[in-house]
Amino acid sequence: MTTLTQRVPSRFLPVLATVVLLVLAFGFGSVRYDGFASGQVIANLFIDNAFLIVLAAGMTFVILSGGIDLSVGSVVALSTMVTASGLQAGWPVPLVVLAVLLTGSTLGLLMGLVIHKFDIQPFIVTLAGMFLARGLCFLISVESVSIKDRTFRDVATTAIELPGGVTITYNVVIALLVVAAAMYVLHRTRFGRTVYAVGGNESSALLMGLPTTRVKVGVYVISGLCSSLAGLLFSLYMLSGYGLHAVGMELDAIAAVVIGGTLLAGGVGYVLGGLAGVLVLGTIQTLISFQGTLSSWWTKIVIGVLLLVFIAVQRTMVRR
Amino acid sequence: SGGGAETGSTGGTITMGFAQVGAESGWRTANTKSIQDEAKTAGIDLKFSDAQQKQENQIKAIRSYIQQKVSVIAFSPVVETGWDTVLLEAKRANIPVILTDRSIDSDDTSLYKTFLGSDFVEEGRKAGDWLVANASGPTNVVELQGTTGAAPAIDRKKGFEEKIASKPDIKVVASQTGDFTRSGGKQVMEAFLKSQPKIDVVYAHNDDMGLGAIEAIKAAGKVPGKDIKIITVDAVKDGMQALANGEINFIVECNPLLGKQLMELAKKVVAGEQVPERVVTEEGTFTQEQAKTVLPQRQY
Amino acid sequence: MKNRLLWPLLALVALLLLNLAVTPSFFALRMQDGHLYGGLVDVLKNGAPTLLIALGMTLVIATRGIDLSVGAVAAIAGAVTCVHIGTSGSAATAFAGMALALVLCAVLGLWNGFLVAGLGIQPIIATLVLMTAGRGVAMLVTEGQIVTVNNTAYRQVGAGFVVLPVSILIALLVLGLVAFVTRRTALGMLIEAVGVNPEASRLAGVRSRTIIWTVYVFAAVCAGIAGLMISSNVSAADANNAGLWIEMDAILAVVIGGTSLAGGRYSLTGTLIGALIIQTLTTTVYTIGVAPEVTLVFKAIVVIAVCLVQAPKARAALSFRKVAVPS
Amino acid sequence: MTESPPPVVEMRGISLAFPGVKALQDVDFRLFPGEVHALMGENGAGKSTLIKTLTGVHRPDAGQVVLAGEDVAFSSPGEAQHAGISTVYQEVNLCANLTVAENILLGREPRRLGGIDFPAMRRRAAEVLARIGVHIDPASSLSEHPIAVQQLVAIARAIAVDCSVLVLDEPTSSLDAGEVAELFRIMRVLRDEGVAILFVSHFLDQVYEISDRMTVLRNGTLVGEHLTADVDRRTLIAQMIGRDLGTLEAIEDAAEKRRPGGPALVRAEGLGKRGAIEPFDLDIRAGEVVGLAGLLGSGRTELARLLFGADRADSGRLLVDGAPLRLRGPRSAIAAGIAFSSEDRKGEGLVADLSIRDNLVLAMQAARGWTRPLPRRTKDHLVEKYLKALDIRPANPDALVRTLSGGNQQKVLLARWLVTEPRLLILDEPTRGIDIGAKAQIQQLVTTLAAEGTAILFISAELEEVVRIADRIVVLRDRRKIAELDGSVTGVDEVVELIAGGAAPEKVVS
Ligand SMILES: Nc1ncnc2c1ncn2[C@@H]1O[C@H](COP(=O)(O)OP(=O)(O)OP(=O)(O)O)[C@@H](O)[C@H]1O
Ligand SMILES: Nc1ncnc2c1ncn2[C@@H]1O[C@H](COP(=O)(O)OP(=O)(O)OP(=O)(O)O)[C@@H](O)[C@H]1O
Ligand SMILES: [Mg+2]
Ligand SMILES: [Mg+2]
Repeated sequence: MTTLTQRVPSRFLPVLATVVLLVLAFGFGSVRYDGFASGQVIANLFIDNAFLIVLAAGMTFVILSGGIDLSVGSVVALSTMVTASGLQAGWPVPLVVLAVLLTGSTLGLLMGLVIHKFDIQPFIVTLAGMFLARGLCFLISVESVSIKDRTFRDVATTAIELPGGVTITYNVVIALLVVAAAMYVLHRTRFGRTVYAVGGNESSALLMGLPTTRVKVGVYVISGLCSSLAGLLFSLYMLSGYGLHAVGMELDAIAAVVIGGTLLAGGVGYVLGGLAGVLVLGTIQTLISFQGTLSSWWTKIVIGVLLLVFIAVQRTMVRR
Repeated sequence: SGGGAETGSTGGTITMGFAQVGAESGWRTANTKSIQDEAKTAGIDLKFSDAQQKQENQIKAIRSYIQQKVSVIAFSPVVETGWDTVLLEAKRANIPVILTDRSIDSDDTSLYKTFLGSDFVEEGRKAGDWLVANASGPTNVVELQGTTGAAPAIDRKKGFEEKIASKPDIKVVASQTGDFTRSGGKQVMEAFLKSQPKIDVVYAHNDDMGLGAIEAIKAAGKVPGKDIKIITVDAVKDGMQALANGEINFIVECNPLLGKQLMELAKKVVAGEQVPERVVTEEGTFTQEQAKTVLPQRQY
Repeated sequence: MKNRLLWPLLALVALLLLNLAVTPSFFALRMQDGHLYGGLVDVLKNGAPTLLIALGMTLVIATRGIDLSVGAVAAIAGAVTCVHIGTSGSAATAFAGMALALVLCAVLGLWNGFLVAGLGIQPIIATLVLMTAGRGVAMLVTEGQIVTVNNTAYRQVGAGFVVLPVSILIALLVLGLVAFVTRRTALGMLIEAVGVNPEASRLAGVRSRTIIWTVYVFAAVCAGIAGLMISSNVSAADANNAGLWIEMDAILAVVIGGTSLAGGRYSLTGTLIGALIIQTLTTTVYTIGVAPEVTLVFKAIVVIAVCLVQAPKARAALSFRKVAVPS
Repeated sequence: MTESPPPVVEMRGISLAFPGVKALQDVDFRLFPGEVHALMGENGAGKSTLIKTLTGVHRPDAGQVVLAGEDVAFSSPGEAQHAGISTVYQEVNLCANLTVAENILLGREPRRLGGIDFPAMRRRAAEVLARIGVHIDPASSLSEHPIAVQQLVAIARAIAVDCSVLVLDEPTSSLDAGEVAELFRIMRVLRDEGVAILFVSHFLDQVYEISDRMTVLRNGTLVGEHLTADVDRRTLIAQMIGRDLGTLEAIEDAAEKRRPGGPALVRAEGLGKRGAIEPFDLDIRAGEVVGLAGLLGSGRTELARLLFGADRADSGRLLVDGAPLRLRGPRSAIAAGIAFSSEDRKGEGLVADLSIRDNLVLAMQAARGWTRPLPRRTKDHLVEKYLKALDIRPANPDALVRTLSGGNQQKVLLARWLVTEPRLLILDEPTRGIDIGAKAQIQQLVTTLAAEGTAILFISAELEEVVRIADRIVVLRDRRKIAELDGSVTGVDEVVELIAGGAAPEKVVS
């Protein structure tokens, strides 16, 4: 690991360590389980977690700026609900998509404004946002609503063939595009760099004359937008809208981002880290389902233990 | 993608992939245990996964079963909707699917072979029937709902309301969610006892909430089962005990022991035999007297 | 400081008055067999577990940490005790079970402290490990069943009365104890120092690791006691549902009480008020008969309203006051 | 010079009160283009507050700000910047998690195809840094650099744009003579280009060297505005402190060289840390003041941190009273009677959100452990004693340290260590940002402590100060100890030569 430490700047180490761990985990799975060592298993990791990848990308912005967004899971649920009921009511697909994205960003904007203007801790505001979004789901309908729209179904079920017989869905493509866009914004634009600055030291950023207001509100808009986009992907994945969808998913998103080496205190981290974090969570789940003999409680224990192994090993690798 | 139905059977033994919802209640645990035990008895190789109450996890598990080429997939859908994509994949891979516990909402009935399970609306109706038959005079009912949005909660409410609509004397004066838990039931009941001047009947969507309500009623100095009558659904052991003790008045059974029937169906389905599209589990209702007689033999 | 708590307190009073408006008997207290009954007593009683956990959480948050595992730890405490008691009705067994559970919780706290202070893992994921695995452990202990016990001694913890419900007394006792220990010794100041500026504290010779370790153990023990209350209240251990999402309520209570998630200065009284606000909100939903499908929207609105009322900036926006930038 | 152009900045009747403190009362201030204007006053006089009122950090309670003839009321520092006011605030206010280049250019970065052009940005940053004589990698992270370099980066940020007003709030507090000269050179160039420069410093020499005009504040009120040439130091000081100077001078003469004998209290043998400082030997005796001299980055701070155990040494050993001491961290050093007051008071020194009282007793309390709280009375007594001894203002023990002026914060930090009555007191830039009255006071304090038997390691960028109070001077260059000068040193020049590496180094090598 010493040679690694010397060649790679230390700030990339957490991400790199995670990637190395993922490779190791896959090696382990391939040796242990039949059918594990296939491209499709890796593809499924992306297919099954596309929405989480998008959520993590949005969450990265918020956490980097030193905030937190607990509303994302509920916004995903709300988005599925709006999608499903909109389609049921016969709205055209583009209108539905627009409505969903608009709902998410507006919610994000409102939360951002409250956080910034009134100087209330993001935790409470987004928790209220979480209640609100889920509450709105139930106001639309307590029951789940099926998506029967043809276009939607076609997009959802279309498989994109990759070399080697591996198939992925449009969801994966969209998720990866979002990651690329997020990377671009965070690393190549003033807005992105200001996000880091605000997370590193907000009062300094303000004194440096940076547009902190725009950033502090903007990250919640981005997170809201990403959540609603993730909600659309989730609708494609589930083909239904339901108020109890994505319960606790905010925690998965936060965990993924933090596992990927982003500091919860803000200012340090990468979008790719979030992606790696999602893959870690996904891999843990895949390993467990391939094991297939764990009782409900052992499932929980093993998830915890694997999580621990990942972060502890990552930690020691980073420490040198 | 090609391949026949026989791809799944590895060396004659049947492999079943079962995607359970979670272990959120005693009922669910009994359900899981029954399936695991019966699989062993039937010589079926069971791959079990617990979705931790998340539909997406169930989907992931089913997808991984397809990847592992099991011979048959069974699962209890958390929700009716949202299964088409993954079931289509199963169908393409020629893996038969059995639904347990609850059906799915899909236009394409070819996605699954059969559905084995209870009818939640019917359970609500049974509870309603009993109340209609046993209520005299104006009756104020408070309802302890299950988790908001959860299918059993919606259906048990629906079935119950359907029946009591026939009798205008019976009124649901308050209805609140107790999240299917004892603490939830107790807390909500405490509040009801303060805010409602007159409560005659508690209708709880499961035994646990009913048991919580009993605690609250006792603490308020009233006698459960006498001053306030209690109807619940499930018939788990603690509930039956309370019924036998006279603290609950009526329980609608919701049978978790589907294991045996499931394994039989699985064998038939894998063998390519014809199975009925809908298999209803044997479920009854219990009054206090019946509870006393069956209690010793209850296994869950 | 006093002034800072005035607004949350007003919010609490407003919520209580809302209850009074809907249920005129809400404030009524009545003695029955030497037990005090009433709406307010219920609020306190049902809020006791959240309050206890929030107390532990306050100290953890003051050190810039967070503990997500408290719900799982609470479940473990209940599970271990109930399984230990089994069918026994003896008080000795009950106490042994509770002692066993609390010792175990302390060990779990040590574990969290080890991950955070020893390995330097970020608190949120360090405790996420136990949040996930802990519930599994609790279910392992109960084998996924709801374990019902029938033990009068154990019942006392969550449902007993010594004029007031025992759980209230326990929660207030712990509150008093924490207040005394942190404010009368130097612990409180050192905790705040570590939370505000860990590096400066280290250079001033503060044993930050020991302190971080201590708060996690304390949080776990508080969670354990809360777990006992929750399980004793219904005389059963529900490994899956006991204390589910209570960590969120606890954190919310702490934050409403004015303690910043960024660490540093904390207020136990604030946490008390925060916990009461949350419990009153829940009770309000039940008493005024908010339909379940509207409950969440209602809660969202109340939470935001409470925060706006107490945010100095929101009030300043109404009356024109200058706003100083923190530097 | 007096009447020709209209002022570019005019502040009229500015008042601002914080809870419990009237920071500014009816202050007028004018700044003309093409001048360097010094803002003078004691610690807590309101200089920084006036500046922050100008740049939109604080909104004044009363009064108006006129910029280039127009009324302005900036609501954020960003707006002020857009209006052409470039500012270096007193504490380093940059983002340690970003690179040096980003800290200099963020907000006005060169772009290409809509995105930031990083190569161009680094090039541009390097140019700006070169202008003030700093040669560091613009792509390195700011956190890797010591506080003085960070201060230079902040200055670079301020001069990286064209501005009509440049505000420098104690930019030289961590800089040594070379850097200061570079800065002044730039300031002169800018002034000649017509930029109006507002300059704050507690170094009178610097003020007299660079400024054309000065405004004096005392206790938040305006005392007067003068041309620098019109006031002599004596008058200026009298205006700032509101009384006569006599006492101060007496103190300055009091420092006399002593050469205490006896065994070493603390001895370093081959102590070193790779990349920070090469192995060195050092003896410090009880009652002795040892000065550390060297250029910025020569390793003075590193040396001090090793002695204190703030960093772990990878070679050599430390002996206290002749017995080896294993330093496992600051705690073991403190237990052995060593105290270290860091140069970075914001990052490593004070706990900003705690009160003056808590900050004062923090080290002592930490040493006692949490179970043995200082009795209330002892605490009050200590706090009262040091508030008075160091003249900390406001003398309210419950005030949050965050709200103190820079100089007063420094005094609190110093007091924290004095409270512990250490045997070896390491002072890294203890007079940073402290006004001249307080500086004399602290120098006297050091002398008194030494006379009472405390050993002191004194680090200061101000060489005169080191030479004046040190009994012995250790000279560092390029992270290496190159010489040790005994009490016979009289002038600064001798040391400067050594530091600069011009003269033959080994004069009095230990
Ligand atoms: N945010 C604040 N809250 C409360 N009081 C403050 C705040 N900022 C400054 N003060 C007070 O205002 C007064 C003026 O402080 P200021 O920082 O302007 O002094 P200064 O002249 O810059 O001193 P120094 O030379 O030490 O930097 C001080 O008494 C200080 O305690
Ligand atoms: N002018 C400079 N150019 C490049 N690097 C510098 C310069 N000044 C300082 N450094 C950096 O300073 C660091 C060593 O600083 P150290 O804190 O030991 O110095 P010091 O002698 O204590 O100086 P200071 O007066 O700032 O306390 C190194 O990281 C070095 O890269
Ligand atoms: Mg100042
Ligand atoms: Mg230094």
